[in-house]
Amino acid sequence: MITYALYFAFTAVGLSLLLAMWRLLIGPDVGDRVLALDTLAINAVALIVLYGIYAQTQTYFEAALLIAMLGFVSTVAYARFVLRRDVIE
Amino acid sequence: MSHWIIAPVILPAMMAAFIVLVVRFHPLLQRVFSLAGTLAILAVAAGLYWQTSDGTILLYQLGDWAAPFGIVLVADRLSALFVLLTAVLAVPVLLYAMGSGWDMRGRHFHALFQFQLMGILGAFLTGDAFNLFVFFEVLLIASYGLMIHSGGARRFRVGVQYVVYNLLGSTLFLFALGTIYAETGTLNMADLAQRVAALPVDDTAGVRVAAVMLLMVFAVKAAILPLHFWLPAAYAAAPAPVAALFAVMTKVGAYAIIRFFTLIFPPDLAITQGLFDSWLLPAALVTLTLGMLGILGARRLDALVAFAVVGSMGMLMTSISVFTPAGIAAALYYAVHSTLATAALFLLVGVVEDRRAGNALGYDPAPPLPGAALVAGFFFAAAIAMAGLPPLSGFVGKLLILDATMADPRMAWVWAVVLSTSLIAVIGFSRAGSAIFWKAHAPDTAAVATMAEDAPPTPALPMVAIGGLIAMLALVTVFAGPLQRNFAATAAQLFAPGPYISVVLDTPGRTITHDADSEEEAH
Amino acid sequence: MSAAAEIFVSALIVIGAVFTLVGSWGLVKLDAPMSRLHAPTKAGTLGVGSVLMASMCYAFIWRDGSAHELLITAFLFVTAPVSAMLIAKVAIFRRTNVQELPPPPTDTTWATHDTGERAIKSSSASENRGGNTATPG
Amino acid sequence: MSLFLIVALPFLGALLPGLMIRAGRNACGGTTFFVTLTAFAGLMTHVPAVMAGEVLTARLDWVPALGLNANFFLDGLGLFFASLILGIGLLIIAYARFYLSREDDMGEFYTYLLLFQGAMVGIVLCDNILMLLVFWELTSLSSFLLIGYWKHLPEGRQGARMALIVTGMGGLAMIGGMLILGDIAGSYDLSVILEHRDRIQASPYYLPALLLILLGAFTKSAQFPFHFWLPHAMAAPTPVSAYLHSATMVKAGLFLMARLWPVLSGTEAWFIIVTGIGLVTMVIGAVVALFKNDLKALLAFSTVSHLGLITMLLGTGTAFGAMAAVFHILNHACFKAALFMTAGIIDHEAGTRDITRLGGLRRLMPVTFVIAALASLSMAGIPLLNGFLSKEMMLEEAAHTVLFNSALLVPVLATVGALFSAAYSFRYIAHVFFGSQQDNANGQPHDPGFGMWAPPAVLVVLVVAIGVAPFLAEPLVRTVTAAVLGDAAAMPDAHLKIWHGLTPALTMSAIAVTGGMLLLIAFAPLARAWAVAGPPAAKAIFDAIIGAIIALSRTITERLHDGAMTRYAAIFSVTVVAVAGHAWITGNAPAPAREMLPVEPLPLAGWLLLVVATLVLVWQHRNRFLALVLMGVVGLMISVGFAYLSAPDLALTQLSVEVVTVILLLLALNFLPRETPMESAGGRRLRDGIIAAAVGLGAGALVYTILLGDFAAQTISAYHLENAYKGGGGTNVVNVILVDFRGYDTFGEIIVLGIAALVIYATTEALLSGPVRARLLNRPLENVAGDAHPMMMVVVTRLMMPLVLMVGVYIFLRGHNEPGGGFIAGLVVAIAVVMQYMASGYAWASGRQRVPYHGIIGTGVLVAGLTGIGAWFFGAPFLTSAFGYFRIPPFEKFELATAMGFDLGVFLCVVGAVMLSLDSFAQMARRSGIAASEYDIDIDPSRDHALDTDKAEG
Amino acid sequence: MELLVASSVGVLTAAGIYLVLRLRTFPVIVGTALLSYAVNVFLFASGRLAVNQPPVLRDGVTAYTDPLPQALVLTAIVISFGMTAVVVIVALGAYLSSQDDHIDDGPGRDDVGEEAQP
Amino acid sequence: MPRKLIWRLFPHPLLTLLLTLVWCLLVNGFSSGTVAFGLILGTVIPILTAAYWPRRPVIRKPLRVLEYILIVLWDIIVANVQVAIIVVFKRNADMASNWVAIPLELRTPEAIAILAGTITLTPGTVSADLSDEGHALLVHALDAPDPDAVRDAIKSRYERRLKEIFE
Ligand code: NA
Ligand code: NA
Repeated sequence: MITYALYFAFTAVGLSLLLAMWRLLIGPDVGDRVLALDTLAINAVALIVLYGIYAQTQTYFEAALLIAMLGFVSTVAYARFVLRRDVIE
Repeated sequence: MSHWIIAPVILPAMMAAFIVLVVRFHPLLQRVFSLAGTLAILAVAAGLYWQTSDGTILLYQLGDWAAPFGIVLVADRLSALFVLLTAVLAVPVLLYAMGSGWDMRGRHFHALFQFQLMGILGAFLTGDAFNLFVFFEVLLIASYGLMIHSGGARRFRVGVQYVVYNLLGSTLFLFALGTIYAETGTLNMADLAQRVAALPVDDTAGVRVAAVMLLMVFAVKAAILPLHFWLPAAYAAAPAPVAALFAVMTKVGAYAIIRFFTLIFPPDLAITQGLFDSWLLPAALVTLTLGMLGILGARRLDALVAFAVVGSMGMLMTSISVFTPAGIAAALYYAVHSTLATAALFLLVGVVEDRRAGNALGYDPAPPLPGAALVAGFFFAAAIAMAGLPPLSGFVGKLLILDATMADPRMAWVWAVVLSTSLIAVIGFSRAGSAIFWKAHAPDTAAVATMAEDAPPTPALPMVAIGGLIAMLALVTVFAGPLQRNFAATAAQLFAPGPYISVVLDTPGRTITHDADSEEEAH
Repeated sequence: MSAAAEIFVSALIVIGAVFTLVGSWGLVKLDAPMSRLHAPTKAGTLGVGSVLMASMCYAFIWRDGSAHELLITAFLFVTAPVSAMLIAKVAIFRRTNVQELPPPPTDTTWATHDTGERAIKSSSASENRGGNTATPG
Repeated sequence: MSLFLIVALPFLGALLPGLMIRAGRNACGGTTFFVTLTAFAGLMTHVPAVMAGEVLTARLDWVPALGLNANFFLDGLGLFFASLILGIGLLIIAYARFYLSREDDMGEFYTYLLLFQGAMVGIVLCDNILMLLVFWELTSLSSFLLIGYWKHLPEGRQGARMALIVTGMGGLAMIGGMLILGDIAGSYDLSVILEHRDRIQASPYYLPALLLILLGAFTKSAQFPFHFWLPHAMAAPTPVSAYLHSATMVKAGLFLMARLWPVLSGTEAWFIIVTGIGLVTMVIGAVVALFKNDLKALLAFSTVSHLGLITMLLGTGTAFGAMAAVFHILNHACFKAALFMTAGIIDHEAGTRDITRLGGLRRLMPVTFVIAALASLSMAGIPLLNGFLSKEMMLEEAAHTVLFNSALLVPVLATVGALFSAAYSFRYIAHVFFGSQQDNANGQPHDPGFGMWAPPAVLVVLVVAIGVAPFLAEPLVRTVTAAVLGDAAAMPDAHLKIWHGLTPALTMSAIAVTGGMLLLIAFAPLARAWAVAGPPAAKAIFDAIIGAIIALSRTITERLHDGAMTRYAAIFSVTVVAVAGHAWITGNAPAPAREMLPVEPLPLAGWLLLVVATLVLVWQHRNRFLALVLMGVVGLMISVGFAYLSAPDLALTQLSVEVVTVILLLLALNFLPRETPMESAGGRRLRDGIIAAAVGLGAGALVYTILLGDFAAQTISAYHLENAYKGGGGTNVVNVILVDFRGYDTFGEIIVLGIAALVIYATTEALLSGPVRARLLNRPLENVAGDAHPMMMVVVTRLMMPLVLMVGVYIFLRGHNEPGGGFIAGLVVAIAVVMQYMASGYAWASGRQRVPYHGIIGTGVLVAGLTGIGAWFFGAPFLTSAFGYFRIPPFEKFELATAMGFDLGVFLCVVGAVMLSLDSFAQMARRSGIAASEYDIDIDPSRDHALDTDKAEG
Repeated sequence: MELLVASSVGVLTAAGIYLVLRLRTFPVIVGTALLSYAVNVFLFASGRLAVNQPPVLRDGVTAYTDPLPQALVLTAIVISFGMTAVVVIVALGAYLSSQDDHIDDGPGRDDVGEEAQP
Repeated sequence: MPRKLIWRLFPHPLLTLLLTLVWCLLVNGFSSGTVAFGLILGTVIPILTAAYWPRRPVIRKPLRVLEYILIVLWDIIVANVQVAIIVVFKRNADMASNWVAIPLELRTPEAIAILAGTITLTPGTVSADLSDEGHALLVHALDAPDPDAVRDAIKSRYERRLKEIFE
C-alpha cells in the first residue's frame, strides 16, 4: 500500500516540479521566477524524503536538510538582488 | 623513510600559509621568508637531482598507501631535472621581484609565488594522473593571481581570457581523466602503463580518445598551435618577474607530454598507433614558425618575448614529437636553455619598462636608458641565446635538435623550418634591440638634467638577477657535454620504463593492522 | 497494527503529495503575482511537512525510529514566511504603486517604497567601517 | 703557445679594454695592442714547425655526443690567415687609437674588436666544423656590434642589421651544410673530413651540402647577389672597415672555400657555381665601384670585386688557381687595408669622404698621398707592386678557363673586371689628390700624426717589398697553397716573379690598364649616364624584402592573435572535437557489455527539468538574472540526480557549492550590466551552435559508450572499499578516499581554494587602489527598494545562524562515516555567516566578527599540512593517518582520527576562502558619503520606543 | 537511465560551449559553470551508474557504488568553485577598469578606462 | 558576580536547550552522550553568536507559548485545506484578493516577526511588508471580501496572545 502511495506521490511531486518549472520559465516577473525556484527546492525536499522512504535509508536526510536550508538562502539572495542589487550590503 | 621528495611541495605550501597567516603585514619579513623558502627548495632540488643522477628512482607513498591505491610521488631523472630547473629559475626571479619592487605593487605576491612553486613542483613529482590535474590547478590558479598582480585594465582584460582559456583546458583534462579511469579503472601512472598495455585490441577507441585529449591538455600548457592562443597576450601583460616564472610553466606541459607518451602511451604501443604521428610534428613546426614570425611582427618588446616563448615551445615540441631518445634528450637540453633564456628576456623587459621613458616597450625613439650598456649587453646575450646563435646554449640546443631529427623522414622540413625561423628571429631581435637600445633621442640636456634628478636610483638587484640567469646560460653552454650525457641517460631511462613501473607498483605500502581490532566490529 | 499503520503512513504520503501538487498548481494557475505567492508558501510547506511526518512515522513503525525529519519541518516553517515576505517585497517593489496599497494606519509609507533618505542612510556601508581585513600593511 | 691560448687570448683580453679605459685612452689601446701582440707572438713561435710541414693540433671535448668539440689545428692555411688577422689587427688597433675621437667609447670599441679578432682566429684554427660555425656566427655578431658602433647614426644601425641578416642567413644555411657534410664524412673534424673527398663527392647529399656551405661562404664574402651588405657596412668607423671589411672577415668565406677545397672542389657543380659567381661579382663590383663618390663605398665595391676575383680563382679547381688565390688574398689584404686607412685619414682630416668634394690633397697631405697612391696603383695592377703579380696570375688562370663551353667568356670578363679595377684605382688618386683643391670641408687638411699614418705605411712597405721581390713571399705562398691543396692536387710548378714573358695575361693586363685610363678620361659623361641608367640600389630591394617579411609577419601575428577570445575558444573546441573524433574513428569501439538501468518516470521528469532549464538558459542567457535563476535549477537538478544515483556526498557538495557560486555571481552582477546585448549575427550564432552541438554530441557519445562498457580490469576502488574501514577508520568510503587514500589531492584542492580567496582579495585591493576606486565610490545610486535589513529576516537569522552552525558541526563530525565532511561543513558554516550578512548587512555583521579571514585560510592550510607532517614523527610518510576509539563517560565510544585534523584544515580553508571572497565584494560595494547602519534592523519599533523613552526621561 | 545521463552531459556541454563562445564575460562565466557541471557528471559516470547503492559501508551489504569517481568529482567541484570565483573577480576587474565587459580584446579596446577616466 | 557569569556562559538558555534538542534530532538519538555533547555545543555556539543577537527579548509567559503553537498548528492544517480548495476550485476571476493594513501594538522585533510568520503560515494571508516606522504590517489576503474582518481576526487571535507573551 505504501508503495502505491509512494508511486502516487512521486507522480504528484514530479508533476509539481514540472509545474514550478513552467512558472519559472514563463515568469513573467523576476519575483515569479524566484518564487518558482523556491517552490522547486521545496518540492525537491519532498522528493528526496519520499525517496528515502522508498529506499528505506537515512542516507539522504542531510541532502533534504541542506536543500531546505540552501533553498532558503538562495531565495533570499535572489530576492535581495532584485530589491537591493547588493546581496550583502 | 626519506621525506625529501615531498619537501618541494610541502615547503612552499607551508611557507605560503605562514606568510599569509603571520607576516602579511611585514614586507621585509615576507621577503626574508620567501627567499629563505626558495633557497631551501633549491637545496632540496639539488639534492634530489644528485640522488637520482645515478638512475635511482625515488618513491614516496603518501599516507603510506601502496600504489596504485594511494597517491605516490616519484622522482626519477626527468622529474628531478625539472624540479631543479624550477628551483634554479625561482631564485633569480624572486630576487628580481624584490629588487624591482614588483612584489610590493600588489597583495600577496610572495604567498602566490610560493603556491605557484608548489603547484609546478608538485606537477613534476607526482606519479598519479589525477593528482597531476590537481597540481595543474594549483599552479594555474596561483598563476592567475600572479598574472593580474597589481592590476591595471590591460592585465584584467587579458587575464579574463587567460583564465577562461585555461578553464577550458582544465575541463578537457577532467574529461580525459574520466575516460582514462572508465577504460582502465586506475589513476596511477605506472599502473596505467601496465593496464593500457594490457587492454584488448578490440576496445581501443576510448583509450585513444583519452590519449589525445591528454595530449591536447598538455599542448594547451605547452602552447602548441592551435591551442597556444592564451599565451602571447597573457605573458606580455604579466608583470616581468611573473612572466619570467611562467617560463617554466609551459615546460610543465612539455614534461607531461614526455612523461605520458613515454610511460603510458609509448611510441611503439599498438593500440595508440597513428594517433598523432601525422600532425604533432607539423603542429610543432607551425608553432615554431608562428612564434618566430611573432618575434618579427611584434610591436612591443613584451610581445616579442612572449612570442619567443611560443617559438621556443615549438622548437621543443619539434624535438619531442619524434619520440626518440635522442629527440627527448635534445628537448631536455633545449627546455633548460629556453627556460633560462626567456626568463632573462622577460626580466629585461621589466627593466626596460621601468627605466625607459615614453612608450617604454614600443620601438619609437625615446631618451636613452640609464645604464643602457649593461642592459643592452644582457639583452644581446639573451637574444643570441634565444635566437640560437653561437656561442650560447641556444646554438647547442639547435644543433642537438637538428642532429636528433636527422634520421627522421621529415628531416628536410624540420631543418628548413628550424633554420629559416632562426633567421627570422635574428631579424626580429636585431630590429627590436637596435630600436630600444640604440635608436635613442639625441639626449636633450634639460631632459637629461631633470631625469638625473628625478630618476630613482636604479636598483642593482634586478641586474644581479638577470646577470645570474645569463651566467647560468653560459654555464649550460660550457657544460653542454656533461648535461647532454645526463639528458641522454634521462631519455634512456624514459624509454626503458620497467624500473619505474616496478619501483612504483612493487613497493609494499602499509599493512592494515586494524583488521585485528577485536574490540570493534564494523557495525 | 500493521495495516492501520500502513494506511496512516500512506495517507500522510498522499496528503503531502496532494498539497505539494496543489501548491505548484496554484503557482501556475493563479494569475495575480501576489496571489501566486499564497499557494506554494503554504500548501507546499504543509505538503512537505506531511511527507516528513510520513517518513518519521515510517521510521518509528518499521525501523529503529527517527525524529530528525522534524528538523526539516521546523526549518521550512521558520524560513517560509521570510521567503514569502521577500518575494512579496519584490512584487511590491517592481509592480505595485504606493496608491494601490492601503495607507499604513500610523506611519508614512510602506518600507519597500521607503526609498528616501532614511532608507539609504541606514542601509549602506560607510567609508571607515569596512571589514576587519580592510587595510593590511 | 698553445692553440687554445692563441684563440682564447683575444676573448679573455676583451674583458680588459672596458676596465682599462678608466686609466686612459693610451692604456686602453696599449692593453688591446699588447693582448693581440701576445697572441701574434705566440702564433709566430709555431712558424718554423708549420713551414716545415708540421700540423699542430689541440683537442678538447665539449659536446662529444654531438661531435661538437673545441678541436684546433694549425697548418699553413691557418697560420697564414691567423697571421693576417693578428698582424693587421695590430696595425688597426694602433690606428684606431688615434682615429677614435674623445666622444667615442674606446673601451667598448676595443672590446668588440677583440671579440671579433678571437672569433676570426677561431675560424681559421678550428679543426671542428661545428665549432667553426660557432666562431663563424660570432664574427657576424661582433661585426654587428662594430658596424652599429656609432649608435646615433641610422646608417650604422641599418648597416649593422643588414650585415647581420645577410651573413646570419648564410651562417644558418651553413649549419645545415656542415651537419650534412659531417654526417657524410662520419665526423665533424676537418682533419677527418678532408680525407674523405671521394665519399663526400659521391654522396647524394653532396649537392645540398655544397649549396648550403657556399651560401654561407658567399654571404660572408659578399658575393653576388649577397654583396650589397658590404658597402652599407661602411657606416662603421674606418678601422672596422679596414679590418673586417677588407682584410679579415670578408675573407672568411674565401678561407672556408680554400679550407674545404680538397673535398668540395673539382666537381662540375663547384666549378660552375663558384667560378660563375666569382666572375660576376668581380665585374659588377668593379663597375659599381668606379661610379661611387663615397671613398669608402668605392673601396667597398672594389673589395667586392676582388673577393669575386679570388672566388673565381678558387672555383677553377686547379692548383695554380688556388695558388693565385692565396697570393691575392695576401696582396689584397695589404693594399686594401692601407687604402681604407688612408680613406679614414682623409675623412678625419678633410671632414668628408665625398670624392666630388675632395681634390688636390697631394700638396696638403703628401705622406698620405704617397701611401694611397702606392696602394692604389697596386690595386690597379701596376708592375713592381704586389697587386700586379697576383692579378697577372689571375689573368693567366682566366685565360685557360673554359666556362659554358666558351674559351672567351672567362678571359674577357676577367679583363673587363681588371679594366674597371684599374679605372677606379686611378680615380681614387686623380680625383682626390690631383685636380683643383675643392672646398675640402675642414678648410686646411694636413697629414695626420705618425700614429695614424704609420700603420698604412707599414702595409705599403709590404706592398712594395712583395711587388719588387716576390720571391720573399714565395715560401709562404707555397706552404699555404700546399695546405689548401691537401692531398687533392699536386703543388703547381709555378713561381712568383715579375716577368713571365709576353704571355696572354700580360696582354690582358695591358688592355686593362690602358682601358682604365681611358675610362677615367671619359669619366664625367659616363658618370652622368650611370646616374640615369645605373642599376637600382640593392638597399632598396633589400629593405623592400625585409619590409615585406615584417609586414607579413605582422599581419599573420596580429590577425591570428587579435585578442578574439571567442575565436580562440572556437578553435579550441573544433580542434578537440576533430582530434578526439579522429582518435575514436581510428580505434575499435567494443559492443555494449552492461545492462542499462531502467528509466523511471521520476528521473525522467528531473532530466526534463534539467534539459529544459539548460536550453532556456542558453536561449534566454541575455537576461543575466534569469540565467542565474536557471543555473540554480540546473544545479539543484544535478544535486538531486547525484542523490538518486547513490552519491549523497556529491549531492551535498554540489548543492552548497552551487548556492555559494550563485551568490558570488549575484554579487558580481551588482556591478555588471544586467543584460547581455544582442551582438553576434545569425550566422555567427549558427556557427557557434554547430560547434557547441558537435562538442556536446562528442561528450555525450563518449560517456554513453563508457556507461555501456565495463571496466577492462578491476578498478582500484575495490581496494578502497575493502580497506576504508580497516585501514582508514571510516565507513564513508568517499570521505576516506578524500582525507586518507587521496588526501594529497585534497591538500592541493584546499590550497586551490585558499589561493582563490587570496587572488580575489588581492584583485580587490588592486582595483580599489587604482582609478576604479573613485568610480566605484561615486557610482550613481540606483532605484532600490527600501528596508535593506528587514526585521523578519533579521529575527529569523538570529535563530537560524546558531542552528546552521550546529548543522555545520554535525556534518563535519560525521563526514568520516556518513555523507558530509570538512568541505561541506565549511560551506554550511560560511553560508550561516552569509545569511547573517544578507540579513543585517556586511558592515554590521562583520563588525562583530573578530577573526581575520586571512588567518583562517592560513591556519587551515597549516593545520592540514601539519597534520600530514605529524606522521613524520612516527616515521611514516606525509598524511599517513591514524585513528583510535575512545570512551570517556558520559559519551559513547567515539572515534578520533588524524584525518579529522586534516579535515579541520579543509574546513577552515573553505570558511576563510568564502568569507574573504565575500568580504572583498563588500569592500567594492562601498559608496562614498553613505554611512553604515548602526543597527542590524532598519525598522525596529522597539528601538524607537526606547529612544522615545530616553528622550522623555532626559 | 544511461541515456538520460549521457544526454544531460551532452546538453550541458553544448550549452556551456555555446555560452563560452559569447562575446561578453558574464555568459562566458555561466558557460564555464555549465561546463563544470557537465564534466563533473561525466567524471562521476566514469564509475558507471548505480541506484540505491551508496558508498557507505554497511553490514551485510556487498554491492557498493564506485566511491573513487565520487571522490574525484568532489575534488573537481571544489576546484571549479575556486576557479569560478577567480574568473568572476577577474572579469569584474576587467569590467570595472575599462567599463567594457567584452571578452574579446581587440584594437580600440586598449586600456580605455584607465586613461579615459582620471 | 556569578549571575553575570552564568549570563555570559548561557546567553540564551532557551537557545541552548533548543540547540541541544536540534543536536539530538540531527544525530537521531537521545543517549546521554548525545545530550551531553549537544549541551556542549548548545553552550558554545550561542556564545560565539551572541554578538549577533543583541537586545534579547524576555518571554514573560512561557506556558502561553505552547498554547500559541498549538493554535497556529491547528490553523495551519484547517486553513490549508481551505486554500487548497480555493486554489483548485475557484476561478481566478472570482477571487477577491485584497491588501490589509494591520496596525501593530507589538513593539518587540521577535514578536512582530512571529506574528508576521504566523500570518504567512496560516492560509489565505501573506505578510508582505512593514510600515516605515514599524507600526503597521501589510498583509495580502488571497480571498478576503472583507479586509477589516481579516485584520480584526489577526489582531485578536494572534497579536493579543503574542503581546501577552512578550510585552
Ligand atoms: Na610585461
Ligand atoms: Na571548471
